[in-house]
Amino acid sequence: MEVSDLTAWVQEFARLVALERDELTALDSAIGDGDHGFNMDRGLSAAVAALEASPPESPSALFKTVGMTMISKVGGASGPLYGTAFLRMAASAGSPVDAAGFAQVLHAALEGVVARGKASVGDKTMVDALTPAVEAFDAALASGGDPFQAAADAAEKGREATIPLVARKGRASYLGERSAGHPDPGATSVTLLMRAAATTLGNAG
Amino acid sequence: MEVSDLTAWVQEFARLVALERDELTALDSAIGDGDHGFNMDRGLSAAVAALEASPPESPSALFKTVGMTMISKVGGASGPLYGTAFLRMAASAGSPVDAAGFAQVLHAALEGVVARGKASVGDKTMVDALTPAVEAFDAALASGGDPFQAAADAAEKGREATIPLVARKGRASYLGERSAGHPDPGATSVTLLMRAAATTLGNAG
Amino acid sequence: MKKLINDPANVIADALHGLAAAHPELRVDFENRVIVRGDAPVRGKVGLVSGGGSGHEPLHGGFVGPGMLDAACAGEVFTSPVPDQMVAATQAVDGGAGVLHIVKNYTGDIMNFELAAEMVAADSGTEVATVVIDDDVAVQDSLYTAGRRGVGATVLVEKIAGAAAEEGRPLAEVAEVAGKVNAYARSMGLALTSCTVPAAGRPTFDLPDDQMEVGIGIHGEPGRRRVPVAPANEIAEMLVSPILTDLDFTGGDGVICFVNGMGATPLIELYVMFHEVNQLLAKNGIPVARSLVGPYITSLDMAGCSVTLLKADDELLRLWDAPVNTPALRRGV
Amino acid sequence: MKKLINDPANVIADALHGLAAAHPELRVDFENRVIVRGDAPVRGKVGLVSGGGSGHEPLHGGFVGPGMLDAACAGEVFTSPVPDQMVAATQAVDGGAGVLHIVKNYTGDIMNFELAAEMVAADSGTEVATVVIDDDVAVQDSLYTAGRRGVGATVLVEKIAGAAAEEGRPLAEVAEVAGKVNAYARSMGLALTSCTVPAAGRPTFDLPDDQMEVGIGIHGEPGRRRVPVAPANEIAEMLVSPILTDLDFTGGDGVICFVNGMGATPLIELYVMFHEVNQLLAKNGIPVARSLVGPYITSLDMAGCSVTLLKADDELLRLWDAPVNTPALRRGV
Ligand SMILES: Nc1ncnc2c1ncn2[C@@H]1O[C@H](COP(=O)(O)OP(=O)(O)O)[C@@H](O)[C@H]1O
Ligand SMILES: Nc1ncnc2c1ncn2[C@@H]1O[C@H](COP(=O)(O)OP(=O)(O)O)[C@@H](O)[C@H]1O
Ligand SMILES: [Mg+2]
Ligand SMILES: [Mg+2]
Ligand SMILES: [Mg+2]
Ligand SMILES: [Mg+2]
Repeated sequence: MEVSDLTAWVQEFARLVALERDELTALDSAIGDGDHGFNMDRGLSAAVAALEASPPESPSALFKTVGMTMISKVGGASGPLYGTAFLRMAASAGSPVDAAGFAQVLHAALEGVVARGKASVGDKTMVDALTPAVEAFDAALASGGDPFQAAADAAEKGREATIPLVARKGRASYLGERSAGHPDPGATSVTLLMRAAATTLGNAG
Repeated sequence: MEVSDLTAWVQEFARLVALERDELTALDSAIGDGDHGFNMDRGLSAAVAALEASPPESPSALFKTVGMTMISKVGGASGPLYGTAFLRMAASAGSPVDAAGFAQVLHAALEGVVARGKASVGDKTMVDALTPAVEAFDAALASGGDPFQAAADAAEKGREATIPLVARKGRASYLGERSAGHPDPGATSVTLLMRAAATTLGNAG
Repeated sequence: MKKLINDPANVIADALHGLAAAHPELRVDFENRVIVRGDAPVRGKVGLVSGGGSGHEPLHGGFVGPGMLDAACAGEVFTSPVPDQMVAATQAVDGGAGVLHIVKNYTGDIMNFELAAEMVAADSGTEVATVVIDDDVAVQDSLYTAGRRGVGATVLVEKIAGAAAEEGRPLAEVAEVAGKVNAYARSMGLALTSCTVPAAGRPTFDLPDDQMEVGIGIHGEPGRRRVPVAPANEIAEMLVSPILTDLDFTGGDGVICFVNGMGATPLIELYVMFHEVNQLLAKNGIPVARSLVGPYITSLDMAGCSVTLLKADDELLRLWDAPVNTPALRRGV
Repeated sequence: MKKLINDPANVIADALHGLAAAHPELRVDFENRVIVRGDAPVRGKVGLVSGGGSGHEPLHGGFVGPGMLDAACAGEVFTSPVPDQMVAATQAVDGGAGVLHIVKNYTGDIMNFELAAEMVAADSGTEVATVVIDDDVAVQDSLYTAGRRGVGATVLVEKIAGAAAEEGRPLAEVAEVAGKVNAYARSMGLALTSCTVPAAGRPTFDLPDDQMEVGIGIHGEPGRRRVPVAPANEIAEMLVSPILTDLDFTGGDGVICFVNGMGATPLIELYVMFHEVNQLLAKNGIPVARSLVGPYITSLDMAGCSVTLLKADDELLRLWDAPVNTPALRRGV
């Protein structure tokens, strides 16, 4: 994957988030504070604009721009989490990135989110979608399937698995039992990230 | 009329006001501040209680108790207006009060309201009901009808005549043209005063 | 009706107990519903008494203290207090230099304060002067009507006359300063929602979700006209331009600009409004010398705001800046 | 949505302009959305920086000034500010004695302040200490969760730590005082209505006319449970008793009792609530040493209130009483 492919990925992620902005916000209204859609949209619009303003030379530069932009434009929980994820991706990305390299990049993203947010699987956070996605990517890579599609499907399954959970991290945790019965907004935005990868990188991968 | 007849009048007035409390308040909500019913009810309940606590010896003492109670319990515009009216009635009442004496008492009440509030007929205030009531009482007295019933009917007509008026006094005046189309709350409470007189004094008169 | 109250009949009494507990530096006469400065009467100082219907908090009780009011009378919600209260307040703050009654121009307030002054004159002989506040440009002024309402300027009068009294000036001068503030102040208000009087239990007027009332007072009266909801910059225009039409605000030492919240409007919106008002004034060549932004004269739980402009001179600015120490306004002490 | 705003996207910017115009004694860095004390940095004084999502006005910007915060960062509505803002604020107030970050315990706020501290450390080497506020007893505390929210205690921490910093005490001590306030403060909140985030344009949650939410935070999150509306005395019980269960408030030098309005609740209701809270505390043998009643940490246009109790000692009371001169809290100056 060249920098242009990865740029398309980020653009597609931004497009999906803009499309689902109100839905993400509605999910966050139910168990959080109703801003996740706005937050992600604000950050990703800025990231896409930054990439256009000075197109990055390498995958690493690309991820760095996205990460820095998320950190300095989003705020809230998702800014530092997505920001740290992209910065870690920047640190681990070679040039170009092959499928195995992409697996590494995904691992770095997950480690960044966990290092920053200290959530475990089952806490009802974006980790619940990202963890199975990373694992499915690895598995498909080993077994020869389309790892991007596998990761997207796994993220979606992980997201669905957050529905019955009582949140232990993030704002939803304040609701206690009342947080059960709703999908986690951050896990939902992660599924968009992985779906964007499947459509933009899955064939190019 | 003995003091007991006049006490019955005040009691009946208080009863009618309590009955129409929410209606008076609704009228005041439309073109004022929505408290006329509460104000009148608060004052008249207190007046009735005061009359029970120490029954007055004379019509003059009776009216004085009612006037003082209205002044010290009601506030707003209606407190001083009704209060002054009753105090003037106290000053002009003989003992007992005959029909001619009652005409004098009514004149005194009207003069008190006008002295205190400086409103003229047509300003859309209680004066618009009280003035025709006083005049009708005089006329019926001269021509031999039931002056109490005549006064009550005239007050009601006066009240109805306030509907199309644009208010020039009291809170309704702040509304300008928007005050037209609603009856005046104070004129409405005056009709209750005169209706109470018709039922309690009209036969005894 | 959703309110943090017990029995609607006891709201004033309960709130007075809360005020008394929160402000031990004040004295509260619960029977008369009068809030008095702790050290009243102040010997040789003109006493300032105001009051009116409740529901406008912090006005008036929150403005009792050194540099502002000596006493405030709390009436029923939106109903003028009774003369007994005003008499009690006047006697409590009479330090021998006379007492100024600050009265908002409502028929009820006027008549009750008038009766109180008559009673005081007959009783103790305390010298009483009265200033009537009538700054609301939403109401057409005329000799043949009740005239204009007293609204936002009341806060400015209480502050500035309070400072004049604190300087030891005689009653006539304090009354004159108060009158000057009223003469040079103009206000206009707007409601986004109606308020709900506790005893009534339902909104005073029905206002659809896409409409607002322009030219409201502070008692939940409907305004002069109903218009579609509009952005803050247009609202600022609707409030400021009738004020500027009514009085020439140019050529003084700037204005004191007071953007007031009606009770349910959060501060963040008042700052947005203040920004818009400020820009409009700049466009009209009117410098803002001082400002006050917040809910100071409210209408229960009404959402909305009012704008008051006071054309200031050196004297008014000096008195405005003077120390004041009350629950709702405090500086320099 | 009925609000005194222009474009929802510009609410924060517009309000900051209004704040700046109303308070020329403050400096506003519009680009970074940082409100700074006019004379910052104060040489030799520990700088106090706080911040968080907007919508809680006057918190935090209204508490910038001598005796309280040196700078406040304003995030988007209900969204933590970004590290760049915190870095700019920290640098603007660094008077050589280090800077204390006062952070409410929300995942976003924690992480953004953490990133900012890392950036400051890498950059300028300014010494930064952090105190995390987590006083909300509506949330069960646990090692395995995000823990409790920071709510009303934030105001008390900013006031008291601000006074400690003003005394010239070193960073570690100021941080310790801040931590002590947090350790001895507990809060509980209640909503009568939802708030409406401007960008969302509709209420965050639907609350029927006869229901209220108990155990809410300050971000329009639903509370812990929904119960029928109740009179003020029962509401006081619902708020005070979980606080008293959580910490023993007897035996100190009394409490600082803070009854806070959520934004759309008028002062008169807060005084009614304060009266009820006071009576409950008296019944429980807990003397109220100081009090604060008003809308100080709000949730946009939410109607409701919160109660915060701080178990005080001589030191905390002395610092509470110390002079402060900010837009929203002022005394002794
Ligand atoms: N500690 C954490 N670790 C991982 N993800 C988290 C954590 N806390 C919150 N999140 C994620 O962040 C999402 C909320 O993001 P957002 O609404 O933008 O921020 P905020 O909660 O500050 O309003 C949650 O749905 C959850 O997926
Ligand atoms: N100047 C006046 N002269 C005579 N009656 C008046 C005057 N001003 C007001 N009123 C009467 O008072 C009534 C309102 O009384 P009320 O609602 O109790 O007092 P307020 O207007 O202070 O709320 C009006 O309907 C009107 O009839
Ligand atoms: Mg959120
Ligand atoms: Mg009325
Ligand atoms: Mg009234
Ligand atoms: Mg948020």
